[in-house]
Amino acid sequence: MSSASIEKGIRMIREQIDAPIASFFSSCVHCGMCADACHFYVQTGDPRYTPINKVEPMRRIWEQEYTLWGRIKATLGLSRKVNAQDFEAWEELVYDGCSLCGRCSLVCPVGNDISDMIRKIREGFAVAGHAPEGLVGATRRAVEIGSPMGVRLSALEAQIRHLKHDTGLDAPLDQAGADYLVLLSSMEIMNFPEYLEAIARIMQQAGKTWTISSRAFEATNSGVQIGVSDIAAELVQRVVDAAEELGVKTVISPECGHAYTAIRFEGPNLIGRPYNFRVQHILEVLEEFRQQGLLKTKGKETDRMTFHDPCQLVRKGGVIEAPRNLLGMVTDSFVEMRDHAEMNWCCGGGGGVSANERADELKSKAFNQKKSQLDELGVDTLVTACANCRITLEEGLERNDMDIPVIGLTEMLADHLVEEPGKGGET
Amino acid sequence: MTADAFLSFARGTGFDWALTIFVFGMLLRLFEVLSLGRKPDLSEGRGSGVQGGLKTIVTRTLPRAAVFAREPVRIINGYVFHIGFLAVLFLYEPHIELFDAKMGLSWPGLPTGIINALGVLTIFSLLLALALRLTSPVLKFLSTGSDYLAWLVTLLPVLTGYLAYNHMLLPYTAMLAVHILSVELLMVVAPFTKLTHMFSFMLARWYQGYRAGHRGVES
Amino acid sequence: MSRLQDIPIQVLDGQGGQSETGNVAPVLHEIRHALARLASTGESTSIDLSAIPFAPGDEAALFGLLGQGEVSAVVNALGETRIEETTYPGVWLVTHRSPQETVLSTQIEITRTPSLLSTPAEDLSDALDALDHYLSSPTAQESA
Amino acid sequence: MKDDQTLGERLRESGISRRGFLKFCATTASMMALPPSMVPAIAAALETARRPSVIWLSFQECTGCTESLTRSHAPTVEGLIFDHISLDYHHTLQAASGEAAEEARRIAMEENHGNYLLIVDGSIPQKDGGVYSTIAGITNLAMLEEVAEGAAAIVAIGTCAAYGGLPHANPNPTGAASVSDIISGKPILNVSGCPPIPTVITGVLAHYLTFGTLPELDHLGRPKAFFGNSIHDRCYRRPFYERGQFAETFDDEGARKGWCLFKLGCKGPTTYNACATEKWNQHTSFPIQAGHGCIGCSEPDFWDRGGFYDALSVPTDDAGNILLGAAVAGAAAGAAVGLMNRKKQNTDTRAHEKVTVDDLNGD
Repeated sequence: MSSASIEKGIRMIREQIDAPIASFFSSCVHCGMCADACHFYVQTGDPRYTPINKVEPMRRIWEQEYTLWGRIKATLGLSRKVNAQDFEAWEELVYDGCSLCGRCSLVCPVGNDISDMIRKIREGFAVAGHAPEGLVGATRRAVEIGSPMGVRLSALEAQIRHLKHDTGLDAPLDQAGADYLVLLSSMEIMNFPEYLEAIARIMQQAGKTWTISSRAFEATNSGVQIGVSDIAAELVQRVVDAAEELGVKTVISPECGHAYTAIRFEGPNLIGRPYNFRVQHILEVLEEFRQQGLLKTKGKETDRMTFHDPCQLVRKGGVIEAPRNLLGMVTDSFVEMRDHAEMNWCCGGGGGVSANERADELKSKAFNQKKSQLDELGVDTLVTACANCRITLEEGLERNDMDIPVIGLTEMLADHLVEEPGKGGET
Repeated sequence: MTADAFLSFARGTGFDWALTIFVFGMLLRLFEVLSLGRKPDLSEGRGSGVQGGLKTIVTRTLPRAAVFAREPVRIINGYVFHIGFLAVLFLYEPHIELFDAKMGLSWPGLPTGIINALGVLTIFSLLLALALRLTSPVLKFLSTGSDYLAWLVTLLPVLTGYLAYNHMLLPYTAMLAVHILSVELLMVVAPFTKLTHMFSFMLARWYQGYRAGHRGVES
Repeated sequence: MSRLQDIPIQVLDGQGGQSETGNVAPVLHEIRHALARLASTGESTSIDLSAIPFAPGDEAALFGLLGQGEVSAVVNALGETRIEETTYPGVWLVTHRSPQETVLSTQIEITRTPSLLSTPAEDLSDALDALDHYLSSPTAQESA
Repeated sequence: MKDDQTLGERLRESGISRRGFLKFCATTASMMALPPSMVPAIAAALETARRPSVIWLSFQECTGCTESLTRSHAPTVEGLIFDHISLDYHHTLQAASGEAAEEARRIAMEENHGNYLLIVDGSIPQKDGGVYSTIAGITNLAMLEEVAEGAAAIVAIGTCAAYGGLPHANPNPTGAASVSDIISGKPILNVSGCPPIPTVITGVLAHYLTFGTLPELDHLGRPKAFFGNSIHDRCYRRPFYERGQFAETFDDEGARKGWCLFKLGCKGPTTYNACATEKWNQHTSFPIQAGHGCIGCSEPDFWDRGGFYDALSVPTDDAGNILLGAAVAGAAAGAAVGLMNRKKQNTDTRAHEKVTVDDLNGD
């Protein structure tokens, strides 16, 4: 790596440091509690994965650049500048060894938002050329093709045709004035088309109009995952432009964790202005329908099941009650995992880890945390609300020869919808 | 230098210097942090950031059950030396007299016997904290010289206070001087080590709590 | 000039036999141990009360607790010395006074007989001499 | 008076019975703060003790020490002792004056060279050749050096002689010094206090008379028998300290109930003296018993150890200005660093070029 790019990385990290970050570094007492909250540490036993250690280069930059004492120490040669070797050594910790799940932030006794610090240190690593190849590729595809998995509009259109053929329901493209603009993640288009059908059926029952933008159907924001705000802003801008052009009231983020926080909370800050539309996670929309009596179901699942909380929803998005209320409509045999809701353990594939092929081994180790939670419960079915979690979970379960089907909550609800005569379906 | 002169130094010039460095250093650190600023959050809030911030400052004092189950000894020990240290500092009558004389604030104290017992407890708790730091792979890995220095300057006031009160090691006057000096050492070292957390923890909790409150997230 | 009773101070009653400071109990324990020693080995002990930190009233409280026993004696030498056995036999209160009657020292002796009571050996020969002298004198022979 | 008699002989000659001698020994032991078990040893020592010559020099002082001594409560016992020393020079007490007095001193020094006991009260001014205090035209400094030369031992009575005392207090205009600051090579015993407890003065003299040696001393040259414990440790109010019961003002309920005076500035914890047990005025009382905290008068430089009414745990200087100054300086320095940081960030922001995917491969 050239020293110029390292210089760029350091400058970028410097740009990221604000009062909260400085207060976090001022407060850390090296108590090590964050390690106990981290599945990467707990499953590997390697202290390098202690969350606060993952931002050590950022701490040094903060101390040396922004504190008088640190400047004196640096001048006296008592502290070493961050160099290329540091970037080399920390790259794996910053990307492969963190799924930005935010569990460490929640247990830190002094209140350090470590997860946010890692999100920010990635900005520096990315511009310094120290982002993993897999993530760089995904980001390039997101920018150039419009989807990190390289899914093009034609693929979506094909799925819409399937939907029409199978159910007679339509997924209207670019329909101005619709109530909802629905975003999808590439995985839902490629792996879980059931989601699209579920949306169509639920919207029909609720009597709401909705649309998909042909220009911005992708919800995933690779810019946030790799840690490049400029790119993240560009990706958010695409959705904002589409939503404003179509004049929708609400944008629905799909069953995906980081896509939701990216568009819902990071988005306005990335593009530098508030939206003139609402952003809701699909579960929030469904919960609203439930409360308004727009969601009618019949029958209950008989399988013993549990719910995997996507980290971004519970720890960074605040969607905790909705899935439980919705599950209550369709099952009586729901059990909670030992650590659930805001304390749930990550599947291991969030924060860009699943897009980073070289992290596969580490990711599967981290999955053991989830495995032990599931082993304890002995459930028949696992429900979740994030396509990325779903894929990671399916892979992990398969690798461990565990025969537990993973279902998206929206689909499960759609399966129990009361089909009202005269309203859609196969008329 | 006689013990009396030593004590006079500790109570006079020594304290002046220590207080100067402590106040200067802590305010410096505080301003350094705050002056970095924070961009306003433009996203639509689901809850109140202010409420979340205030709430987290308080609630983060208690551990999450899930983590407590993994590290009960370390967490309980953390409480013991924090509470012990603060009780000895703020509830021992001669200490209260200091705050009363210098700040005009006073409150009821605890009987000396209880303070003495708390002092012993705190000393053992700090020793255990060091043992844990030296044996736990994570703590050992994270710890720097500064961490051990912070530990030492925290232990010394409690230890020397105990020795002075119980007439151990040195004659009382000399030990009292050593005790006051050890507190001054703590005051001098605090702004330049992790001991800044004594104030900054509130800022850190506030910032995380604010963000969580804004997003309507538990914190 | 105000009189003593005009000064707004409260004089604590020292005769109550109650000690707020709790300084009396340790002395009683010391006496008890000395008494046990005396009973088992015959060793005497003397406790100098001027070395004990007493509050006003403590000393009176201690004396009240010890009480007065069967024996009380006065030795007239270099001022008056009162020797009194307390209600606990073997525990004696010895008060040395100067000719001006100020208290020089107060001691509690734990012994069978306080040493000041028994006659010094040298005095015996002096007494013998004195008595012999008298018996050999004309007055004595006359009265015989 | 025959000078070759022992003290024992002398006492019996003055008509004291054997029981009286025993009583004398018992009260002397009590006075010397020796355990009653030492009485036989005292009796034996008195039988052989000789009558020493004593020269008492009063320098820069207030005569409080002599006042204290002459008001000692047991004239019989101390009287007996003083009857049996030869106090050859004490310019406050002696009848002779002027040249006669100085002559008496010279004679005593010559006759008892190497054997007399020198007692000093008051500090010795050293500045400007010691001109600030003279006796018969001789500076205290010169007189001390002259008399000390032939002394067997020196007893410094009072805090002035022992440690400089009040004259030595900041700014010490006369350059006052203690005996031990000036004299070396002689056994020096300090009986500190302002003034010292009379029984302690006589107790120390009794010890010297009886045993012919100085008692065991602490690190400040004071007899351990009297100065071995702090006032606080032997104070009858100590239990209140332990219970956390303090008088907050001189007329509150705590003060009336006789609670601990620590908060009212009592220096008992760092003061070593026998006041709490020996007490004053015939074992009647001592300052703390009278409701006033100890001011620490038996410790070096007690005048310069902070306010008498400031608790020991309270720093001696007024912290207000320091606090304000440090706070302002800290805030200013913080703000300055903050400005520099802001500048750096602005520069960084200006230098920020929009990151594109092509920047991510790092080359």
